[in-house]
Amino acid sequence: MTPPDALLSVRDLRVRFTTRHGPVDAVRGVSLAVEAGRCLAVVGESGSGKSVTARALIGLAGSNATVDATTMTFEGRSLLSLGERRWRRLRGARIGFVLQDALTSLDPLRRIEDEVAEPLDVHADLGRRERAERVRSLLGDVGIPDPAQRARQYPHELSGGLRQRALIASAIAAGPSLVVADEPTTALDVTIQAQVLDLLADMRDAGTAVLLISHDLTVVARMADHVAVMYAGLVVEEGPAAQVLHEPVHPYTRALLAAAPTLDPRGPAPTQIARLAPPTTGPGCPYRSRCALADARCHGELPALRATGDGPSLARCWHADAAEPLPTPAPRTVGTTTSGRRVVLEVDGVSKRFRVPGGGRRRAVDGVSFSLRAGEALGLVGESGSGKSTIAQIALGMLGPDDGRVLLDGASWSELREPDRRPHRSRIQLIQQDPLSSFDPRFTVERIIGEGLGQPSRRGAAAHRSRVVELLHRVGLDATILDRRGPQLSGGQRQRVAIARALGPEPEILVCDEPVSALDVSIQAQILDLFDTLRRDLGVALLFISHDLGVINRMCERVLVMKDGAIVEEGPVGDVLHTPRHAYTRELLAAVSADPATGRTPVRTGPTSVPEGRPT
Amino acid sequence: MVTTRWWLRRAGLGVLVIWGAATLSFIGLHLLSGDPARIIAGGGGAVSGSSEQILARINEQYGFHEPLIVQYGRFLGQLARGDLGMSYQLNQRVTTVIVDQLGPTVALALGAAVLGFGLALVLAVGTAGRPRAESLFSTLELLFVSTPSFWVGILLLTVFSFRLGWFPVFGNEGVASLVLPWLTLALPITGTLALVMRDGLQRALEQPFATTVLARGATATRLRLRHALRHALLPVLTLSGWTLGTLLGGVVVIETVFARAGIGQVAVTAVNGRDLPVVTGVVLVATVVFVVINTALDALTRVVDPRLRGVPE
Amino acid sequence: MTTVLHGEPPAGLPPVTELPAARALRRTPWLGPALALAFFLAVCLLAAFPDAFAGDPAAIDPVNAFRDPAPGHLLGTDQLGRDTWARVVHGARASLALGFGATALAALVGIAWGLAAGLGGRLVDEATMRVADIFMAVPTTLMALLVVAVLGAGGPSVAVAIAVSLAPGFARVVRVQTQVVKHAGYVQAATALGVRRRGVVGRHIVPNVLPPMLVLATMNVGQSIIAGASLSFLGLGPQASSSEWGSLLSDARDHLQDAWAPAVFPGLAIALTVISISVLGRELRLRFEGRTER
Amino acid sequence: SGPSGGSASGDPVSGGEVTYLVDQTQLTLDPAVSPATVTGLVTRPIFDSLVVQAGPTRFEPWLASRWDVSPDGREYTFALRSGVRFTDGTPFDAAAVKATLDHVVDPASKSQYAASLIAPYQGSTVVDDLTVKVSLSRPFRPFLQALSTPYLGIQSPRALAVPPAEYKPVGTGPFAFVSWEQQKDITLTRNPDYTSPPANAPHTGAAYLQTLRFNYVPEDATRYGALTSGQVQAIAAVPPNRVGSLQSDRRFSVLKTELPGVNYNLFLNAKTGPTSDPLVRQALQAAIDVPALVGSIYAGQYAAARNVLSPTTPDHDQAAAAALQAYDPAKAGALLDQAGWTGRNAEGYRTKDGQELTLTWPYLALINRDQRDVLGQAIQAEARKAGIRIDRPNLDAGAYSESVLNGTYNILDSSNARADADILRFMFASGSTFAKGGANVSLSDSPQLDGWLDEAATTSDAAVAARDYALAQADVLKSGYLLPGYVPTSLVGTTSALQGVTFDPQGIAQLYGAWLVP
Ligand SMILES: Nc1ncnc2c1ncn2[C@@H]1O[C@H](COP(=O)(O)OP(=O)(O)OP(=O)(O)O)[C@@H](O)[C@H]1O
Ligand SMILES: Nc1ncnc2c1ncn2[C@@H]1O[C@H](COP(=O)(O)OP(=O)(O)OP(=O)(O)O)[C@@H](O)[C@H]1O
Ligand SMILES: [Mg+2]
Ligand SMILES: [Mg+2]
Repeated sequence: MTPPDALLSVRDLRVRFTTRHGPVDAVRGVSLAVEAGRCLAVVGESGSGKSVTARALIGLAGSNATVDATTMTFEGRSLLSLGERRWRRLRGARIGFVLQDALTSLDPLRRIEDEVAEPLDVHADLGRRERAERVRSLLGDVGIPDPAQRARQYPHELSGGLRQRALIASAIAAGPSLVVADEPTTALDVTIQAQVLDLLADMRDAGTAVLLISHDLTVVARMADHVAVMYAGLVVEEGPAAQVLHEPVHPYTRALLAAAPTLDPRGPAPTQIARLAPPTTGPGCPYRSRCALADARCHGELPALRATGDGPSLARCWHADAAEPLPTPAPRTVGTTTSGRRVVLEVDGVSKRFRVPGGGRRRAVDGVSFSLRAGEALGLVGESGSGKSTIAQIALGMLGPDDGRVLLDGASWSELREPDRRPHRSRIQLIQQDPLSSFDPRFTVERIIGEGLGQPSRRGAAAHRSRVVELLHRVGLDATILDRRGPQLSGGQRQRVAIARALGPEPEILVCDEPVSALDVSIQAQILDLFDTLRRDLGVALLFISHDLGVINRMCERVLVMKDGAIVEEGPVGDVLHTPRHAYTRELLAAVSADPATGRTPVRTGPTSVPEGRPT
Repeated sequence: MVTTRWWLRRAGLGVLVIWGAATLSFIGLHLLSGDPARIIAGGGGAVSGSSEQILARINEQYGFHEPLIVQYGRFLGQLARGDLGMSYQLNQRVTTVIVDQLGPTVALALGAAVLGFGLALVLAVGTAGRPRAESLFSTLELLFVSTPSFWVGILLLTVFSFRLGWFPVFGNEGVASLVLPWLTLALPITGTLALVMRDGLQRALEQPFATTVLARGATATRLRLRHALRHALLPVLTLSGWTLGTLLGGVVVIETVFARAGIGQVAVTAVNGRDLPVVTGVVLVATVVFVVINTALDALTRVVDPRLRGVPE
Repeated sequence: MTTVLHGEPPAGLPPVTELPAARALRRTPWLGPALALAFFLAVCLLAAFPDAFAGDPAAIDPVNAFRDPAPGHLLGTDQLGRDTWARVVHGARASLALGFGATALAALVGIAWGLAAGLGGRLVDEATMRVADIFMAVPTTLMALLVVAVLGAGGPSVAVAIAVSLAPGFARVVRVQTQVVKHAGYVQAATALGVRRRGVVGRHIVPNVLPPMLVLATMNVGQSIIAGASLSFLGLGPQASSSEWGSLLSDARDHLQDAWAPAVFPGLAIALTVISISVLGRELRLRFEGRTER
Repeated sequence: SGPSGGSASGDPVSGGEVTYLVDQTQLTLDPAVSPATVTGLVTRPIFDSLVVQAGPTRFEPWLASRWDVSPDGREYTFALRSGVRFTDGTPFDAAAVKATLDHVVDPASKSQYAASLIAPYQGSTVVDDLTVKVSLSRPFRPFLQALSTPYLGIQSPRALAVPPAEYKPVGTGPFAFVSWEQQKDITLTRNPDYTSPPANAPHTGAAYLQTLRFNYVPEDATRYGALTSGQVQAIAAVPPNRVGSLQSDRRFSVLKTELPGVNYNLFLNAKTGPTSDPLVRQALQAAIDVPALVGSIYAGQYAAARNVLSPTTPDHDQAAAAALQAYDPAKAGALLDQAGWTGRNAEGYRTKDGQELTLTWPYLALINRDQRDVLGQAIQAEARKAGIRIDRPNLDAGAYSESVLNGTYNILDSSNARADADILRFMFASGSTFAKGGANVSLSDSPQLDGWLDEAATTSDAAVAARDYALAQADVLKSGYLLPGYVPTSLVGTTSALQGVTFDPQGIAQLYGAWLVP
């Protein structure tokens, strides 16, 4: 299975960290091979060992790491027992590395040119002018406009996409034969994501080997020739991209693919990753506690990575052959039945300007009007900084608009003084973009949720508490977490506590600001289900803010598209996503559609991919 | 970049602060008990009194009989012309007194600052990220920070000057007379700065960009010196106000311990002898130095940290 | 086959040979703070009940002047035959009172000052912070000289002097912290839930501003003790007969040639007390940061 | 005069530089203005006086070759030495004498001490170039002694004409002023053309030393360390504890002389507070074993004072000590009981009507020296045994002078050097209060005492003066106006190479005859 001409080949890689709390086996036996001009993608949920694997490949697993492998060769030479000096000769020169944290991987105190040229400074001895020229051409190569000027700037003066590209430019500066890119597109806008991926694809096509790490299946679908799926430090499935993404064998891969929201008009598939147990340790399959197919054998013995029935894929599952076909999505249940209901929130010609550093003001929201009806889910999309959160704040009455006004149930709202607004606050609630920061770090879950229920009277303490517990049940949590504080909760739990708090006052309107952006697809799916239930059963109106078109498609009936503080398009979700009228909407959609030129089939799994044949 | 606008704003604030400090010391010192004329006449602590005739003359000469507000106005007027008035005791203009004593003090403070900073740099860069060295040296630094410098000075003086005779016991002549004072004044600064710098280095070394730098094939030394050090210098620059305060304050104590002439001695003598114009003068000089150096260091911070340049204030 | 690829420390300086004590401290991270706590509590105990542990610090006995440490006079005697142990023990109260008093005063004033700046309008903020600038611009020792000049020398005015120069530091930190907390998500959340402003300030802002102040305060106590000792040394401290550690050192320095004990032990007392407080402060900070970062 | 230091001998050699560390500093170098003892030391080599004090009551010619006193004792006519020039080139003449004396009494010069030395001065008349006549408002016996001090050294009229801020001392003495850095050092250089030594001088002509440098180093340990480490040749105020080891070291010697004048005493406020009761004052005398304390603190180097005046003062009366309450704790207790301080509070201090027996003794760090603070602590501890609390608030100069002015103290300490018993008038005459420019801090107000002191000052009969002073000395001790402390003693440490240093009757070191063994 390792091609003889592989540029990089690793067998049975193991990484163990020595920590205060004992050893951590982050990678427990990973075999990989990458050929020149090809792209291997490693996918898997957070913590599965992807980054550690990548760092081990350049000898930077960490000072507390012990790395071993049966073989580990690069360009025909063994990497095992390489001295520090020889490692340095490889790093940057033969292997380019793009670190996971794109926004913080450039030294913020140095100019872009110095950062990009550092591999050259270390490995080649170039003259000043030659170096400057090289930097400029590298920046040009990665598609940074106006490279001469950008080279003189500092990282913080560049947008995320530009920074990511500069990082890639630095990784390829010395002409490496292998580029390892760890999550190169997380935290980027969809439009920018596409640009970065195109760049990597170009490099691959030019003959560089690419090892791509991602948890985003869309990204993988666009780029990879070969895919390895990791779970709990193990590769659980591996094979050609088309095969793994279209005919997944391992239950984990299948659950992963099924959970992702899509732009498919048929709507989402039923949630599959229902049980969210952590990877299991000890002997046996690490996925057993989450797996519907788990039996005694799965508990007793770790399955080996072996070929599955027909295809060239390998999977680590006892039930690989017994796999049923993927369930087909159920029809959309989201109707347009709310059009006749009363308007609960009316935003009328609202504008807001902010003072910007260095003097002057900047328009964050510009003449925005819309209305929200009871029981309706209204989507609000737009790139970062387009003013979505600002609108949420204005709707809540946390921020006064400069022009225009907001009406709540037809009565004035934005014009009231805070004490007059306070009695009505319970009717409109907010789920903030970042739930953790919205919890007082000293407060327990009970106090966090309880704050919205008013001060408990001495006799009502028990009732107060049972109300909190009831709310927790509502969002799928139980009383065991009552005494925890925000930082002690997992991401999904935090989000659900934030929702429970917002539900406490029994609001008519919920403003949800990116409620799922920070979550794994699996948890995402659960939370979206909860919102649906709320809306359907309680008639709560939702203003749903997201930059993820898949999520909007899954949740909403109507959608507003924002750009630079103004609404550029508005209409039913199906119409806007499938027959966009405004150029910006089309751009948004184009960014998430697959690249037809590569001929690879866009899969239905990507959260933001568009079904085949859509005009772009 | 550091704009003209920024400089203008800082200059304005600086003037405000200096005026504030001047007013503060004027008010403070006029709240004092005791008749200034008697203090002037008594030469700061004679047990014999002074005749009415002399007192009247002094009152006349210094304008003590005028209302406070008039005195304040005259004080500000003089100040604007760079005149700090006559010392009550030294029979000299305050500006002369201060200018005369500035040299030794500047030599002391500057040398100690350089030494303190240099030592801290060596300690921090040499030991950051090396747990053994770190535990050893941070204990040492803690000791530096926690030991009163006058005591260190006395011990050093006893051992190296009295016992071993390596350095002069007192006086301002030559570099030899500065070695022990420099060391004494530098140690607490070294301690604090090394602790802060090491912390900054460590934080920087834990940042993703540090891994990126290594992934480019750079050596650990290059990472430390070319990248992490700048990050470690930022908190040090932020601490500049503290360092400066420690220096200027330390000067007072060190000059006493080592029997050196200088502004610190002038200040102590003036306070003890209630020489108000001199006290005010020293406070103002310290304030001006503080404002100027702090502004310069703030500007430097903006140069080192480009992220701050867009931010006002 | 097993190859350790990256088990050794990064290249650079050779590893420093470690003292056994340092190794013990590194291997058992609780040991340092535990020792510090024990020492600090012991000092507090001595300060609280000096008479239970030592005799009269003022009792003179010229015949037994300049004795080296020996049973009977554990830490030796000074020029007047006063027992150094008794003086150090009785001085603990004055020194600790100075350190804690000055810090408490500074914290109290600084916190109120910073909260006012952080919660008040732009104008209040500007005004109060410019005043803080003025106070910060005058170096601590000079400010202390000034305050002592106004209030006269002596224990309380030294404490006030130190407090005056520390307070603006507190005010600044509190102000920044208040502004951070004021814009924190949970303050918004509470407002959105309809909590009154008084409730928001009382339940969210103040409680979240104060804990870092505790850490800052701990670190300031040690420095206040040192500053107090320095001012005593300069002759601005409490009465000469008080046995505040700084004045003990000041007394002893002229007789280093006659007896080392009176000049060494008060200095050690200061250094060890300040170290123990710093170690405790650092521990507190680690715990505090650990909790919010986790 | 004191002994000459060192054991090495041989003929004096010219040249060399001597650094002399002093423990005090002065605010001006004008001896007519600055009262400090150190000013006397530093300006003595610069200025010659009209007369020199050659014995307790004997005066010999210096700049004045002869003098006559009018029968009523109010007119002094001095014939001046000819051919003398100030170091700035100005000739020395009658006008210079007149200028100097007028300068001293001119209120503009703000002289306190020097002016008080010649309080009855009325004016001078230039009779001719080399003859000057000085008129006094009343007979004034200590006049010649006053003229012999450096504080009345004759100054160049040209130097006196400049504004005070630019003042530089210019005299006719063996050394000329070079530079002064305030609070730091003073440098003098030899006057090569010196021709006017006093009649009792050990040699004539120029001084031997080329350069004299006085450095101000207030820390005892530092001065001592500087001497023993060889950095300097002489130090003032050797710490008494160290005298023994210096003397036993052949490389160094110690010159010692007891200073004339008022001892270091604790003056008790007889006007206000508990000390207004003579019984309390006497109790204090009896309660404190001063000789034991002084002996221990000063390692036997300073004598314990048993009188108001030091033994080297002319007209000092040995017998007066009998008027002092001897150390007797039981007696002290009895006196306090008698005064009504019979109660005791929790801390063991005596009380009367619920009032604690607390005496306030202000402390001014600025003027502390000779370990007076330590002696103070010892006295506090002793007083405590007798049930008396002594409170020593640490004051700054302003608060201190206010306290002195308002009489809000019970004890004040000071010493006052002067080689004439007339100093008693300055300290105890009822008219010589602080407010009036005097130093009567006991606030004694006794016509009888005033009478003795006035008569002694004006009489020309030495025997009458001696009797009056003896009565006064006994009276102030008996009345408990003071608790005598120690006899101020000058302990000068030198390297053995420094020879020929002597003391004048006032205890001021003389450097004219000093020389360095090569
Ligand atoms: N230096 C280290 N010391 C101890 N444990 C570590 C270290 N680095 C990583 N780990 C652990 O190794 C495991 C794998 O981490 P890794 O960073 O490879 O995950 P990942 O798959 O990249 O996840 P993500 O998608 O969140 O980036 C995690 O449990 C992590 O906590
Ligand atoms: N308090 C504020 N002061 C100054 N500028 C602000 C403030 N709040 C928002 N802005 C600016 O207003 C613009 C819109 O911000 P907003 O947070 O509404 O964007 P967003 O669409 O929510 O973006 P994201 O998707 O990144 O959350 C941005 O340029 C932002 O920098
Ligand atoms: Mg990762
Ligand atoms: Mg937002």
